[in-house]
Amino acid sequence: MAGKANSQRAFLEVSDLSVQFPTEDGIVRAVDGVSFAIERGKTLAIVGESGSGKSVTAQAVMGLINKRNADVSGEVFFDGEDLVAMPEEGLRKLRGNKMAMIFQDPMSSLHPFYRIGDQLTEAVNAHEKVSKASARDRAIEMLHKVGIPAPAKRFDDYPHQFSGGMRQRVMIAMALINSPSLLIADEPTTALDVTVQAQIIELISQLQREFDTAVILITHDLGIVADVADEVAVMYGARVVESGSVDDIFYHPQMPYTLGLLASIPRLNQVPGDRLDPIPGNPPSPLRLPTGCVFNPRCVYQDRVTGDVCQTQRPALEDVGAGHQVRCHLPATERQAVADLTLNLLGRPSR
Amino acid sequence: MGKANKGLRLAAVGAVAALALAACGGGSSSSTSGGGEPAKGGTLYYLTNAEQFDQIDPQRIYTGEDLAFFNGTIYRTLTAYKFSPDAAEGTSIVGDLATDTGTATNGGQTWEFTIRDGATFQDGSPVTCADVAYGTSRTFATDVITGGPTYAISMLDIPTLEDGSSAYKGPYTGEGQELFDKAVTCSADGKTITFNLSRPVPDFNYTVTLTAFAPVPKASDTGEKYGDAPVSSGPYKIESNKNGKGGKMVLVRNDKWDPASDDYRKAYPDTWQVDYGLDVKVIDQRLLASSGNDATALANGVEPEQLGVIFKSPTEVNPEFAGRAISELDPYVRYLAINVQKVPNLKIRQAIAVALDRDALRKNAGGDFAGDYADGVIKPNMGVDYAPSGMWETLLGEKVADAGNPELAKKLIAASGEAAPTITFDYPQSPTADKAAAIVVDSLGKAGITAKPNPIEPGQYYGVVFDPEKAHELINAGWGPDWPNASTIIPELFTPTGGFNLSQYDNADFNAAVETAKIEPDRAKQAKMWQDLNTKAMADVVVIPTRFGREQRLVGKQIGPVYLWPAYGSWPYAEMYAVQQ
Amino acid sequence: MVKVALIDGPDSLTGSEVASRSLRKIVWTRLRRDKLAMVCLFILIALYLIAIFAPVICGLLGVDPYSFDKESISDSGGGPVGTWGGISTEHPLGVEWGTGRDIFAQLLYGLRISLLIATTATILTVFFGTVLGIISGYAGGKTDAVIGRTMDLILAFPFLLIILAMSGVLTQRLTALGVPDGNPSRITYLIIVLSIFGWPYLARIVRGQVLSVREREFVEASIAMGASRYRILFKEILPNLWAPILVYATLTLPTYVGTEAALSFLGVGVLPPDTSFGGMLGNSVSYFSVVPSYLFIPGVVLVVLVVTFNLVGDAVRDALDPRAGRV
Amino acid sequence: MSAYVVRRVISMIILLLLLTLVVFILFSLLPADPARLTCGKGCTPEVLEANRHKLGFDLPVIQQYWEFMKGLFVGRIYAADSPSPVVCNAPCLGYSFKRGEEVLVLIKDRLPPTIWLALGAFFLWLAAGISLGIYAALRRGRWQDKTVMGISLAGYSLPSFFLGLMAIFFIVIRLQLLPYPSYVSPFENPIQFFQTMLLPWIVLAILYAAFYMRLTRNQMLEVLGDDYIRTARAKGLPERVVIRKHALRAGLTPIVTAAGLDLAGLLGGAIITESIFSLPGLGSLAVNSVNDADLPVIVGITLVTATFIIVANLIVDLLYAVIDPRVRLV
Repeated sequence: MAGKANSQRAFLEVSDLSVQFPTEDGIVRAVDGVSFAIERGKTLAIVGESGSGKSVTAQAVMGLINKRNADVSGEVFFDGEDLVAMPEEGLRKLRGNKMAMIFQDPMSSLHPFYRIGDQLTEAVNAHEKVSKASARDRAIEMLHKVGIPAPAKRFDDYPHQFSGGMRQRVMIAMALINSPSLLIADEPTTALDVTVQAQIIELISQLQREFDTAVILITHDLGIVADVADEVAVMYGARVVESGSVDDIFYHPQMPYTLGLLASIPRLNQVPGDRLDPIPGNPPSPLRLPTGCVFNPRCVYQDRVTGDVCQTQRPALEDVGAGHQVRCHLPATERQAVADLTLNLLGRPSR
Repeated sequence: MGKANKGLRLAAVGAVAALALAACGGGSSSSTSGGGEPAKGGTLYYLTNAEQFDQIDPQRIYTGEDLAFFNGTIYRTLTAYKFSPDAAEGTSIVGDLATDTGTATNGGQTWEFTIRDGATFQDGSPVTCADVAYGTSRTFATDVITGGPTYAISMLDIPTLEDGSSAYKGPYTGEGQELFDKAVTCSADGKTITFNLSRPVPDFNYTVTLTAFAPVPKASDTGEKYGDAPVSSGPYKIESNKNGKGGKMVLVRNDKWDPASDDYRKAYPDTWQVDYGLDVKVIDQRLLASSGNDATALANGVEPEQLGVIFKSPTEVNPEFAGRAISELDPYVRYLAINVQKVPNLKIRQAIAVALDRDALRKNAGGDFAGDYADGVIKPNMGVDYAPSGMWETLLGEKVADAGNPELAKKLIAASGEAAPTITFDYPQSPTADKAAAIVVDSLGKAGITAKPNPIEPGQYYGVVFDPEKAHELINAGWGPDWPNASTIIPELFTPTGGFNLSQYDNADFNAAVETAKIEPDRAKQAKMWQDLNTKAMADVVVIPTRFGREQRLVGKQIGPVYLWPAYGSWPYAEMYAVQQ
Repeated sequence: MVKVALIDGPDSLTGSEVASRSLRKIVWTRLRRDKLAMVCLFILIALYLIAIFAPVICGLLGVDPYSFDKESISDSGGGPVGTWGGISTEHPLGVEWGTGRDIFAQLLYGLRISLLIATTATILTVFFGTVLGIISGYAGGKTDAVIGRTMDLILAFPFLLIILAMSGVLTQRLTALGVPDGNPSRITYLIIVLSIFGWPYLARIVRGQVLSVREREFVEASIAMGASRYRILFKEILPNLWAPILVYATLTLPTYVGTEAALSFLGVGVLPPDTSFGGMLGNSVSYFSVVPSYLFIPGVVLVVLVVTFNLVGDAVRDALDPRAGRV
Repeated sequence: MSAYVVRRVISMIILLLLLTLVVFILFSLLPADPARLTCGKGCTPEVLEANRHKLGFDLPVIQQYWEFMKGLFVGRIYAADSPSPVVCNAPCLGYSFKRGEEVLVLIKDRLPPTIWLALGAFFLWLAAGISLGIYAALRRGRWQDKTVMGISLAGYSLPSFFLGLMAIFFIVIRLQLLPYPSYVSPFENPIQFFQTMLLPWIVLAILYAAFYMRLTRNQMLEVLGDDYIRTARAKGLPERVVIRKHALRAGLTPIVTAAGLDLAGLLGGAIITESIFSLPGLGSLAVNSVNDADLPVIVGITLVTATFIIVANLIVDLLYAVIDPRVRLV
């Protein structure tokens, strides 16, 4: 995943990002040395289970982590500026303007006491001095773009008067109203009906094309990833354990955890009633991440590794192809063997 | 409120009127006159914890302090007590509305008073015999005029019905009016009033000092509500009255009052102001500081915590407060009534009396500030009617220490033929009374008697203990005479027709002796009879006398005269003044 | 589009951890780590022990709350002899004005009564609040409405005034019902009225919890399997309620200690010769400008009692729900 | 909405009716015979009976209740068949023979000090409670937060009467910064009024502020963790707008409920505070009436207080609907 030619750095380049929360029960390592990069107009999917640190990563990029309660280290270069080192006021000016975010639960992400119109124009006014009327026009136009019927009328409605899908459209309108160059969508469809999910994803893609936006899509739904992502980063236990292009991840997975994820996708060729193959065990607590490879307690292939390096040594991120990186102690040959075995068993996933 | 404000100070003793007679009992004489000459004018302030006067209607007033206050300011009576700190002089009477102290004929069964010229009501109309007669007649309307003394009913020559009530039902119904008109008659010129009594009352001219015999103009009588706007015959009239905390009563000069017709009242100040509902601590603090208006303020009590500040001893005032404070025997006797219906066995009653730690009770009340040990219900300052009853020396078989004698009590119980009793002690609740109850419980307990305290909200107290079904065995009480004759004590406390017979005592011999004593014209003989009856009641342990009360008072720096008026055990309101500057 | 089925559980940082340990153990671990709470818990246990063994302690010190010491008070006015309310070796905290009774002993016996009333009333409140809350939430419909209206009615009453006004008559009724005369009746009265005016608050909380728990799958599953109503109420629903109930109970106890003291202060307390904190404070009013220790000794003990209870209550709540409380 | 209000008012009236009935039944059990209390010394059985009749206590409880309710609407004449009847005009809350005054008049007289006390304390505690609560929430976990929470703990652990007595002891007796409290109307003597009210205001405000600090802080913490606050931050709103506009609006809504009900409760009289500072309010009237067994006054105060609370409930619910657009009144 190297930078593009015309610049030293990628449009957004995150390197060695760590976020730690000191709590009464100990230090929570929510993000531990995460790196990735993304260019304008492209979509990066961050995939992982709950608690794997993907949401915290996104919020850290947006500067939404309260530095009073957390230690954030590493670098986040956004259009040439380091967001980690940037003072709050600078971040604020970027947020909602050059970079925007939409959240998982549209039911609770809109302020229940304010009309949606006010919430939209507020986003405009936070960054630009515009007249009330033109802010309103822009909001209505944006509502129209995200597919809200009769936007001028609904401008004065309260959030509770909208359905979940419509609210997520409002959220998207709010995020895109200042034409950001980076959009982070944190599980934007998880809380929605299946039929609405597709519409929302389609809407995001469509607007991404229109505004040439870089999109980070955070999800645990590999199905979406296959549809819209250009690049994929798989997170587990606060770390990126594998990253690469969609093809790399879906067709040449290297890491046993990625394999497990793929294996748990229901497939068209699956015999009805067959159980999915879950990965045994539970995700690790961010309070007590396992030493060595974070996945080792659940990894069924660690007997293929000689010695106890899985338990003792943290695997380094290893390049296994152009822009394809993986953290695993399995020797390259073993990795390939394991992957082939799994994929053959499963059949190739449908895209 | 139960514990924080100690309830009405007035109610502490009970709804009893008071007057005390002669003789220098108890050896107290710290009375001093306030320094300075009287000034005409100014305002005198009367600070009180009470939220209102119990009654303002003249026929319904029956509390010593209130009688003194209203008699001194707005209600003239036929006769009145002289102003003097001297116990004898201060309880002797002079003519007020009447020209003299009245004339008795028919062996004391007919009394005649002549009304002064120039006495008027606040509207300028003259006070006539008819007004006095009308005022007196109101007492008979017992369904409207409640709470006042009922001597008119018991003394006037009007027949009683079978149920014991008077055949005259008062002026409102007019039933039996002719009977009253026969008992109280007016001369043709309206100047002379004659009372025909049902029995000889040698001291009836003392009876008419009560405002129950004050004149009321018929046209102004509003019955139940007369107290809201009573008509003044004295030097002041009520300008405004607002009851309750923060409320006040303002008395201003009655310009129709003619000083020439009234040589009894001095009427120095222009205004009297009564401030209701003040916290007792606030009253003390204000009088101690005596700044501003408080320099001419008075009140009628001091909290125990301030006693040490104001007094060196119960008979000596600290120099700082010289001329401003008094500590005197008051007219009251404190006692515990034993309900003889519920404790019929004399030995048991004796055992209770013997076991009681009167020393601790007195200490709890304030030690020697609270008064002397009592040996009966007649107090030494009653003069001729008092004689030591020997209660604690001989009446109980042997000398009983002030702290009680549990061993003797146990012997008495053993001799009673009954088991040690379980009794309940009724008392009006206050923090001090709670501690007194603890003393009662503890000291009786030492003799094996189980006592249970029964605190009653002060305002409900007499309502409960006068109800024979609700009163228990031992009842806290206090009593002061209505005028200097034990006829206002013994019959009231110990006969079924008395108004304060908490003991439910009903002894035929005793009742007969009381009736004889009541009509005995020879005062010395009568006094001996009261002394004997007092001793008899003590021998029967109808009550356990605990204390001849003493009280302490403080006034501001510029008010006088400062002495306890023996007549009512009150301030001498009618001659009080602001000190000339 | 499909979801990855293996992903489950709340999306919170500690969620998976919490799930893996028993809640009770976590709460206890958290409590033990809270030093202040442990100190308070220790103080509370000590206070309960002192209350229980008050007669023994007084006996050892040679004081008792009932006997009069006429030597220790002045015959003029009845005030205590000596400074600070007559503090001496004989009377470690001084003596009462007018009687010479020992303040220290009164304090210990007052503590006994305070704790007895507050603890019992809390237990009753929790019992009624829980039972009626569960019934109200689970039964719904008319039962719910009746209980709801009753709660409204009770909460609309000026309860202090009612307790004051009714104390005499209701105490007598209790005696008539066979509760021993005197203090047993009065204490019972206080316990009952505190519980009567206290349960609706808890019942509301419990009702709300029941409504949300009822909707959860495991209860539905039980119903589907034909479990008895009793089983559903007490085996399935009750265990989910103990956290809010425990929090409510620990915070109610100190409230009752305070309310009991206020009522005694207003004169609705135990009968003489017994006394309680509120009674002692009420007595102090007449004397505290001269003897301030009458105000401060019972006042400070009362405050310490309430503060320690509150601190323990806070700690329990924090342990149960770390988001809500202190950090 | 109007249908809702009508329904609420109806249920409110039913609740009040029920309440009066309960109050009547409760108080009919009281031991002291009110007739005897107004009868005085020299009381005879027939006078007693006449008094009982005059006061209406010879009627069965239910009928007394009926008379009372009737009096509320059409007024009432006591002792109509006696020579001096007492007229109590509608709305008649009863007549206190003990005090010789209509209960409504008594209550009206005593209301001003109670209202002053309640309002003064109300503003003090809201100002202190809410601002310190917000401050603590924003400084969560730091020493400022811990200090505020410590103050709060101390505040709600202090019994009101102890706090009040200490205030009097230190401020009035020892330091003599203020005179002994002695209530006057603010229109009569504003300086003495403030001198008198200052301590009771502060004492009451401390007790309530302690609770509001906690409530506000916890509300704010909860709201600050809500998704829409994160949304507001993600929009790039300045932090002060996030706090003032978004967090406060949502966080303070439940406080409106609590504040409304607490104020209503206080308007019924702060019994202990009024007693300690000898304020002539409803609370001290209530206590005195309890001591005097002045039933008509007790019943009157109970009803007035309960009405305050019930009406406040309604107002708070209506207010809630205004503040929170999600709440629909049905």
